[in-house]
Amino acid sequence: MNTETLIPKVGVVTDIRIDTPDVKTFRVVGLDGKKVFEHIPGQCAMLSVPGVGEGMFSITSSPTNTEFMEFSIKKCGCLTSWLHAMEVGQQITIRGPYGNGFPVETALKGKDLLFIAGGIGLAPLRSVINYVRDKRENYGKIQIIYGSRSKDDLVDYQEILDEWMQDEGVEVNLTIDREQEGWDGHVGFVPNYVKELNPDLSKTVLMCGPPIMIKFTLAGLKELGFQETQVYTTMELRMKCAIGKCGRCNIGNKYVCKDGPVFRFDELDELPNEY
Amino acid sequence: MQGMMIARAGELLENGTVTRVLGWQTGEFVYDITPAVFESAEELEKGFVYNSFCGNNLSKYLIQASRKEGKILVFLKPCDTYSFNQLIKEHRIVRENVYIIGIPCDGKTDGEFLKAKGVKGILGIREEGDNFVVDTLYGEKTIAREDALPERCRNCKSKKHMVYDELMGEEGEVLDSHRFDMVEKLEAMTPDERFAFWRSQLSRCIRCNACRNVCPACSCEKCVFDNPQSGIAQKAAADSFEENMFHIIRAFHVAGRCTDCGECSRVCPQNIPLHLLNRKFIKDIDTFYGEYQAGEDTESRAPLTNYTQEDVEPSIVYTRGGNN
Amino acid sequence: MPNEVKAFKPKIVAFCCNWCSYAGADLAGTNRLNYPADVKIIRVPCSCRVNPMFILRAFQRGADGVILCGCHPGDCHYTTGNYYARRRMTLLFSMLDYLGIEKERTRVEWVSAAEGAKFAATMNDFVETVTRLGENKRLEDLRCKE
Amino acid sequence: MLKLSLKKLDELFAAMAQSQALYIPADNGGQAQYLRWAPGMKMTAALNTVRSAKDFFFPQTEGLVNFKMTGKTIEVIDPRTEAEDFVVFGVRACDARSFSILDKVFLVDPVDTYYQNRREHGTIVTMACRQPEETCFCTSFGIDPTHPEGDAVCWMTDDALYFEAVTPKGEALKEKIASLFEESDDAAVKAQQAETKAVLDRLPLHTFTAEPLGGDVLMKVFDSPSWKSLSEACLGCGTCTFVCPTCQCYDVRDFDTGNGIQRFRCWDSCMYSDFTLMAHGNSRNSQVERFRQRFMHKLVYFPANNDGEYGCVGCGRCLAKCPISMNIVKVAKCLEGELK
Amino acid sequence: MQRIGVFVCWCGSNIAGTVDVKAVSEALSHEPGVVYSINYQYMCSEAGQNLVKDAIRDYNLTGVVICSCSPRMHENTFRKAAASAGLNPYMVEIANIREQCSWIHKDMPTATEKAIILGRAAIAKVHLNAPLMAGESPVIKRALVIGGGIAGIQTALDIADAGFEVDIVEKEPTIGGKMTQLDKTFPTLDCAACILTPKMVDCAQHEKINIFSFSEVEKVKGFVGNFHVTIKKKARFVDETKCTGCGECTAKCPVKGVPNEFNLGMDNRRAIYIPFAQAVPKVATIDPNYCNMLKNGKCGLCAKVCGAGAIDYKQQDQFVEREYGAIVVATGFNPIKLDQFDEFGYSQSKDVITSLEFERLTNAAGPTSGTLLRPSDGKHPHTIVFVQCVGSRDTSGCGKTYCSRICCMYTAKHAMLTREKYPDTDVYVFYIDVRSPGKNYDEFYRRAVEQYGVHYIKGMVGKVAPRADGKLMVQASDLIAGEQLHIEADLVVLATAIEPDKTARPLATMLTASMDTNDFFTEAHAKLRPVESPTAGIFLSGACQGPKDIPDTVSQAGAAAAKVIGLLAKDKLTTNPCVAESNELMCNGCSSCEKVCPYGAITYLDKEFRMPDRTTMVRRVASVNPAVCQGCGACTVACPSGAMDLKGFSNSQIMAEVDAICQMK
Repeated sequence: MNTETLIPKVGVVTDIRIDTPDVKTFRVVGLDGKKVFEHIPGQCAMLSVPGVGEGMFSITSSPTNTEFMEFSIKKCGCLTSWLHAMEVGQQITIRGPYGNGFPVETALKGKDLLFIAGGIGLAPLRSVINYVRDKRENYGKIQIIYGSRSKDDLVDYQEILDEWMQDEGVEVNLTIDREQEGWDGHVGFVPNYVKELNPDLSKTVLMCGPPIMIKFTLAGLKELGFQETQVYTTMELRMKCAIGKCGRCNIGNKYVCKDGPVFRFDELDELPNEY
Repeated sequence: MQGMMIARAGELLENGTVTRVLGWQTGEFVYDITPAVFESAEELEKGFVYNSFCGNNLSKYLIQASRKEGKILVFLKPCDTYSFNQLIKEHRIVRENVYIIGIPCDGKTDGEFLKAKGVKGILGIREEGDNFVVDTLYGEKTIAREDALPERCRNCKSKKHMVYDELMGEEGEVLDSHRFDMVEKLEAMTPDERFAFWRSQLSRCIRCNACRNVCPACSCEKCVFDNPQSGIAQKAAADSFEENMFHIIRAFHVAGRCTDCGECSRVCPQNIPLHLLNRKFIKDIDTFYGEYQAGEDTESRAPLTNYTQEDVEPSIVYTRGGNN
Repeated sequence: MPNEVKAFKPKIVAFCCNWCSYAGADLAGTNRLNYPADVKIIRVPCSCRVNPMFILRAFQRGADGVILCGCHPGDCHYTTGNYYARRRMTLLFSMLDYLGIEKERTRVEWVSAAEGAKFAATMNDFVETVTRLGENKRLEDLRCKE
Repeated sequence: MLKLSLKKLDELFAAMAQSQALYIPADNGGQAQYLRWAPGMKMTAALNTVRSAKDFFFPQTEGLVNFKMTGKTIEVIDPRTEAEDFVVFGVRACDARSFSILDKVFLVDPVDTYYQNRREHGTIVTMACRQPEETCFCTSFGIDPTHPEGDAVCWMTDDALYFEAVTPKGEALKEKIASLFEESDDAAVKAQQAETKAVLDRLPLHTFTAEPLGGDVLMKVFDSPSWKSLSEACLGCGTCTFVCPTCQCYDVRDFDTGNGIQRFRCWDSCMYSDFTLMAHGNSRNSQVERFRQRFMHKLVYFPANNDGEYGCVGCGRCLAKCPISMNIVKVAKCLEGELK
Repeated sequence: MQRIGVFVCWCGSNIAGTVDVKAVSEALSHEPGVVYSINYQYMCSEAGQNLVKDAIRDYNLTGVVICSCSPRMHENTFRKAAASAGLNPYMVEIANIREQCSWIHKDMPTATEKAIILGRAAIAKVHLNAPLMAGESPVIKRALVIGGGIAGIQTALDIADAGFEVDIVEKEPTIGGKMTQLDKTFPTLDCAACILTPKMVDCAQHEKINIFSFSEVEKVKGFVGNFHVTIKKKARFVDETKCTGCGECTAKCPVKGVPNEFNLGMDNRRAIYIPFAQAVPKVATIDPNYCNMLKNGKCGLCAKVCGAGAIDYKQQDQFVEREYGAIVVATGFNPIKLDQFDEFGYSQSKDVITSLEFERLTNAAGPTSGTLLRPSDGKHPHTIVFVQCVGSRDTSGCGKTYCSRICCMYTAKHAMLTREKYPDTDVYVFYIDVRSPGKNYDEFYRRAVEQYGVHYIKGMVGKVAPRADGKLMVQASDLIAGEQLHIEADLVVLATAIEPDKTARPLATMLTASMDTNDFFTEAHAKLRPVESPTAGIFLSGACQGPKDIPDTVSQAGAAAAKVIGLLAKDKLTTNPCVAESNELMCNGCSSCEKVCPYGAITYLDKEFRMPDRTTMVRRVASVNPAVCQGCGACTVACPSGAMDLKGFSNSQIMAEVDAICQMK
């Protein structure tokens, strides 16, 4: 464990991909050109631009990627705007990994997995999806239900088309909120689409998206007969230290940065509804 | 007085004039009184209190409270009414939703102040004539009321209510106070002495923001010191500059708006005499631009949003007071 | 001359209103009237645009003196701006003095567009005053001096 | 047990200060505050300092890391220099206990090395209480103010100071100062303890306990309707937080010096409206929620994570200092009332 | 992160002579965000501008810093160049390294160092610049003139002659104003009516002019180019469209004892009246305070005699809403009340009169048909004392501190005319100073003294005491002779100070136009913009801006008209984008900003906000009208919460400049 956890390392942005009008994916390596640290899918890192701010971002790339880490970041505040304005070669600071991550080597192992994501919510799941795709033998069937406002707002669309959809045993269901020219796929909100698709009850669900989507999808899943113990999600709250000490990201007695960000819904049920 | 207040508040609740009552509630000890909203005669009977420890200025609570459904009854001491008026002037309180009962005040003290006078382990307090008789863990102690009052009350500027719908007790008068004595004393010091004085005071600041949050003039929706976009946001004063900066800017922002209610100094956990900053501005305004008492009325232009062609030049500062 | 003590060069920020004083500074330039390079001018639309925050900020960042120049009272391009500035600065300077901060570090001067000579003379005088006072210690932020 | 005449107190301070920094509670601005001892400085007569002793290990602001930025590159600089050894003298039992609470936050994995470093360099000399205030309720948390924890413990009678080393650090200190002392029995100390205990029993809050809030009533307490009225008058200032010996929330901020960025941490308060503010929302939007967080943390969340130990030591500072006199005792009593 | 281009100008040797321009462009090239940095001989030349344009395109610049001469010189040049290359012109900042650097410093290292710092400050500012768009607002091509005196008439005629519609709102039943009451006018002594009434008729007949007589402005909303005005047409109980002004009704009306305000109460009129023969519009008006029909329903005679059927006892106030591009204030003046001046005996004797009353007494259409008679006994006065500065230049607090400007000249006129018509009359004029700076004015005054033998005495009148025999005892001091004088006068004429009309103050509030402490409208600039109010689109004509005589009034009226024409000739107004902007989320609605705004650009809205606990709360917030704001920034400092900021000179921009300048490097 890094004992100087509050002192970050320097990372270099080696590639910037424009995903959607407000999401970019940044590739980051250390000054030595190698990965800055290893992580578990679902874990996060604190990225910062000194003088602008520091923020927690989920690591979008899979641990199986040995060369670099990727972060898909939506522009919404001061720091993210700055990140979006960066050019390749820019250095930033990075520390981590933080959080518990998804139980890919334990609870999820050998299971059929259903990923449900909305908008930028795909970012933390992408890490798991690619991890699972790379260790195909350890997991069962994979289904991905992903929706966004429009076709242009689908994060990693090219990767979904070129890789995920081509994989055997991976079923991808895409949907967008409203009809759009050049889109012949499904149209409609994610919660409804999930119900329409009526996934098999044996699947373990990994879900991430805007709170409103989570709320309705969870209700839908329960209607279909899923148990809360089958459904994982990942949370985001205000964080400063990322090591469970600065005192702000707690939900009840759990710190999202340390005890989370991945929670099973039955765990969340035991916590106050303050997130 | 307390009995009359409870009775009258009960009546006004009963007859539907008001739906809530903003007053003071008893605590664990005789002195730890909390502002509170009461909604029924029972609640009033149970917890309403008015005594020599009800120092809290309730005006600021009305910014939120007056925007809620229904009319609220508030008890205001004379100095609180200045704050109330100033908030009305700044359109911060919805006047129609407030029913004011003016109540008399003979000065308010607090537990901390008594302790500073050397009283330890306060168990109870009786008022006997002009004295407070304090029952403590270590015996009984008598303090003259005059000595037990903080500076703001010893130099009370007014016993007159500037605004009310109903008055309890007699109408008081605006007083001649000596409230600028200490400011004058500081002005008479050398700059080095003044600097040393203020450093010793402001260096104790822990930036708890109590002075700001209690201040009826500091009613900003978002304070510049909390707003990262303002360029001067700070959470803890990291060094002497930031300590000075916070207090200078805060005093400047309330200059011409501060009614000199003294809450800032009352709440400061570090006993910094913050009112001396505000009073400096008040005194300067009086000297440079003519007597002005914020909160005296709801219409007049505040000194910093006003001018005359003959105003003094800033260079007056070079020629005045504080020998070099 | 490695051991020679470097002469103190003050940092002076001058806020100048666009219509009078900034033009006055331009005129000083046009007439080649010297004043020390320690003075750096920031153009503002009107003296009333100058927030006390800016002045404190300048001291924080290492300024040794701050001067505000505007149109003469009565001549404000915006009619009344400098009247407000006058009140604000009078009170602010008085407060700084009250806190024991050298009052000579701050100044307000009214300089019209025609007063190039006055501008230069004012700046010369102000730099001299501030140089005499020496480095700003009482409103410094040590972090900015590292 | 060692004994020293109070007349020789200055000599003791001088001896302690010889090889390390010494801090004692002294009067400043009419109240007590820990100040670095210098010859001539006297100890306060006040029971306790306004600010707690947590400053020594968790100062209000502290530089974490510096950055130098040139073009697109960043240089990371650890600004720390080896901290000097220091002694804090006169810490009360409540504050002494607060260190063990802070340790449970900062010294658990991942260790906060800034805190740890200061902790290692500090020696705590505690002082037993003689005249508790009515706001004291440390006994409610199992603290004995007549026999505090610490590296070394002192008792002060009318004419003498008694000293007892507890830990190796305390022993090390003892060695440096032992020559000033004489050996003594503990009769005077015992007598004083008994006297103080009698006062403790008369404290208005001596029956107070937070017990009923522990355990599985968490959600019930969380949803209590009383939070609204309890927090109604709260100003949202940070007084309670900042005078509290166990509050440890902090903020991390960057300061642009013009020549680089200094990243520092400073105390933060969960009472502040921007504490949990994010670019796209705030998980604790209203003062009710923020107020609740503070008390839930001390009375429920912290015990839940730390074997039932409360995040409060009963020092009474918040009782004395809250501008509106709302405090943990009132909150706990009210909630307990509801649970009944 | 901006992509900034830095362009350092040599200005021949003007800059390059003392500033090492290469070192400057080199040093600045390392600043954050700078992707391009060069120096060139003449940046303002076409070639230089092309360098900027090319770099903007080639390097995708989002910000440009030009280190050159004063922005007062070439800021616009470079802004235009940037715009032509597709960059928002407000992304350009100038570092003034000529006037404020190379020209004042002789030592190259010093000047170079300073130039670099100034460049850094400009770069720091550009980092925070945002593209600004000049707003546009349409102009309604109609003007409103408030007040139908000579000022209003002249302004209206000039505007209408330029082809724009004009409405005149006059509160009296007729236009014409004070000038209609005058007899002769100085210094040429032509008759006021002879020169005024043709203009009144012109107004009435001009197809572009619409007169709202007996009307007042009720409400004003909007801003320059787009004012929405509600006009109250007060009920006159006579249908204007039907009344022919024949006068039958005014002759028959049985109520005869109504004081005639046109003659200042020195004679009477009827309850239905036409103020004077040449009134425009020549329409009767019923005075409801006296009309029996309106008071108690008994009479109705006027309706019976009216051949046109114009009488309408049921008429109500009417409200007309009109839109205007510009508003001219021409509300004029009134003599002050003399309550505070007991020493002159105005209230005690009918023979102590004001100068305006004197005008009526000498006017052929006046109560005495032009024969100068004492109001008390109708006899010819033989000794007349004129007292100057009654209430003018008065620092005692009873009167006005200013000079009323017209009194010296009209008193000379009165004195002269009296001596001419009644050579047997002794005329004394007591004065403090005689002010006669107009064209041919001093000659006029000297004629009164030298040719007409008027006794001008420098001195003050201390007391006027009516005696039982009807004589007025005038006690005065002769400051030159140093003696006390006692004069037995038959008539005393007081040159009463004039003040703005009482309607001006509420009107100013409606217009958000500023006034001075005397209630005169303030001009946008005392010297350079004398006929404009600081509030855009509001113009000033005549004595509402300050005391003035007819020639000055007419010239100012014309000037105001020219300004209005200039405004109305535009189809659209381009607004300065560097205006204040209020952040509603932070605004407290405290009104501090509004108080210091010289232009009335700030208004308040009650806005509903979603509160954190998902309830809503209505809060008052400031809103800046960008078409009216001139960008001074007074509001930004008045605002304690920092909700108000100024585009182009924002708090953060200025602080960035401060930082850059103070930076230790």
